[in-house]
Amino acid sequence: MLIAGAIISLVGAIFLFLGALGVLRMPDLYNRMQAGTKATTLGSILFMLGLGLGYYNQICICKIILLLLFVIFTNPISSHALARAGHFFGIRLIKRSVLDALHDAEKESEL
Amino acid sequence: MILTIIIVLGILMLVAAFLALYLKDLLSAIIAAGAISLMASVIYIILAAPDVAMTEAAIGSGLTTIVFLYALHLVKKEQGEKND
Amino acid sequence: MTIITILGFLLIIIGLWGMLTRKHLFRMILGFSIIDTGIHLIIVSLGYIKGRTAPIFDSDLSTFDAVHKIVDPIPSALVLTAIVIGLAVTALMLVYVVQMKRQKGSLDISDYEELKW
Amino acid sequence: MIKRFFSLFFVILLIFVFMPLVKDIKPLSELGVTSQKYAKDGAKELGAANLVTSVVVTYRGLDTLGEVTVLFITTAGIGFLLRKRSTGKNKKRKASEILKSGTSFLLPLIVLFGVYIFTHGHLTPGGGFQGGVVIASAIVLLLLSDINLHTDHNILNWLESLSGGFYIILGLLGLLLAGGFLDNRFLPLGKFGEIFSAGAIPIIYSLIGLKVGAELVGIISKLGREE
Repeated sequence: MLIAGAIISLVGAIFLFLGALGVLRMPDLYNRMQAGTKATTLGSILFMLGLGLGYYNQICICKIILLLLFVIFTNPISSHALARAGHFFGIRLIKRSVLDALHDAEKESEL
Repeated sequence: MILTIIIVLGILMLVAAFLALYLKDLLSAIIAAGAISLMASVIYIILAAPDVAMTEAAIGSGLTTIVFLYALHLVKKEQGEKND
Repeated sequence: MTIITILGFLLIIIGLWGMLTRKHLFRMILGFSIIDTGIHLIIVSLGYIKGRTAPIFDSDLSTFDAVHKIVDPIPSALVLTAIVIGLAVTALMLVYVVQMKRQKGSLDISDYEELKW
Repeated sequence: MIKRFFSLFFVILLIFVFMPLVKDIKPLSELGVTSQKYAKDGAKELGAANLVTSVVVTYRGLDTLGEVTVLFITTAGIGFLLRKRSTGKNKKRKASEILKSGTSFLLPLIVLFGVYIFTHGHLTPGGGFQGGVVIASAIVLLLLSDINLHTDHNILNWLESLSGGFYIILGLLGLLLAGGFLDNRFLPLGKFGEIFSAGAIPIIYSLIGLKVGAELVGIISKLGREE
């Protein structure tokens, strides 16, 4: 049990590291935010699951499930709000990107 | 091991303090000042004071940053479009 | 732990240096909040005893041998209230800055020369 | 330039003043006399598992009373400085649908978590101050999601004054029925480690939590509402 938990937490830690690397390496705000949200959400979910499996008892599992629910709900909402604020603040996409759905929707509603 | 963590956190805190005083962009400076409190709360956990760690994490890095940002917003609104 | 005490003193000195040399009013308040963090670190580190646990009794920590097992609870209690007061005082200073900006239209401390000598 | 040398001189002077203090600090090896008494008798006398809570609420209760007073005065000062100015309403962007529905799901959970923190202050880490801050952060989420919301300041004022008044009344009850001001032993101590134990400590800490939460919400909503 302990070894399975350790392996799962290791995979989670790798995802967290990739998220940090993505924040450093990606070209513009939205790409960075995507790397910083998706990878860290999966990474922290896996990390906490591994922790719960490693030290298995019932109270611990219940607390970890609550924590997971909270992370799953808050992380996307906060990054959504940040990205939207950045868009309305006027931060441009990088030149190579092909789709800006929010911009298109705004134009449609204006017409 | 714990000593290494403390030294790394301490160096990061000192760097963040200098950044908070000398960064050109005021928004980044405020975020750096919030990061100091966040690292201080980790140190409080190491010092076996969980109550203080909770308070510092919630107030120092949460509410203080929000109050600073609201004040910055008010000041910028006075200033109009001119930037600083 | 002595290293944390030294860290707290360094933070106080950096914050004081910032308060004395920076001209922007917001930077001075940021320096004040750095000083605040440094003071809290020093007070908590004075109560730490190596190898002991937090002062909360549960199944692992009985009341009989608590004297030899817990860290000092008084500095934690003092810092707990000091942090909340720090937030309130910071907010009050920021509101003063907003009012000063409204009165005079400047955020630079050298433009306020009524009390200059 | 002269001024900068002056500040440098001042900072170096401060370093020289504090250097012997830092050098002479030795790490503690034993608790002090007061702390030893608290550690030996605190749990038996007051029945609270968290020793920091019993120091904050009962042993040094007057400190906390003064702290709450300072908080009240700063809130009043902020309210005085940010009096309502009659300016035109400017247009604000509406919050997005995801943020609104997410807030309506998360807000009760965050408030519940805050209430849990300050009712369990005598058993686990946490207490009135932390719970009040968590509730205030929930209100920040509300302010961010529904921008046209007006926090009702009458309710906030009533909540704050009532909790402050009951705090004093509980302290006076301790003076009348038990050992001294803010003594918690006028209610039965109960079984050690359960939620209804430790006399009046949970009630007092809940009142402190409500008061701190109301004051912080007042500060933030005044700053955020200002146009």
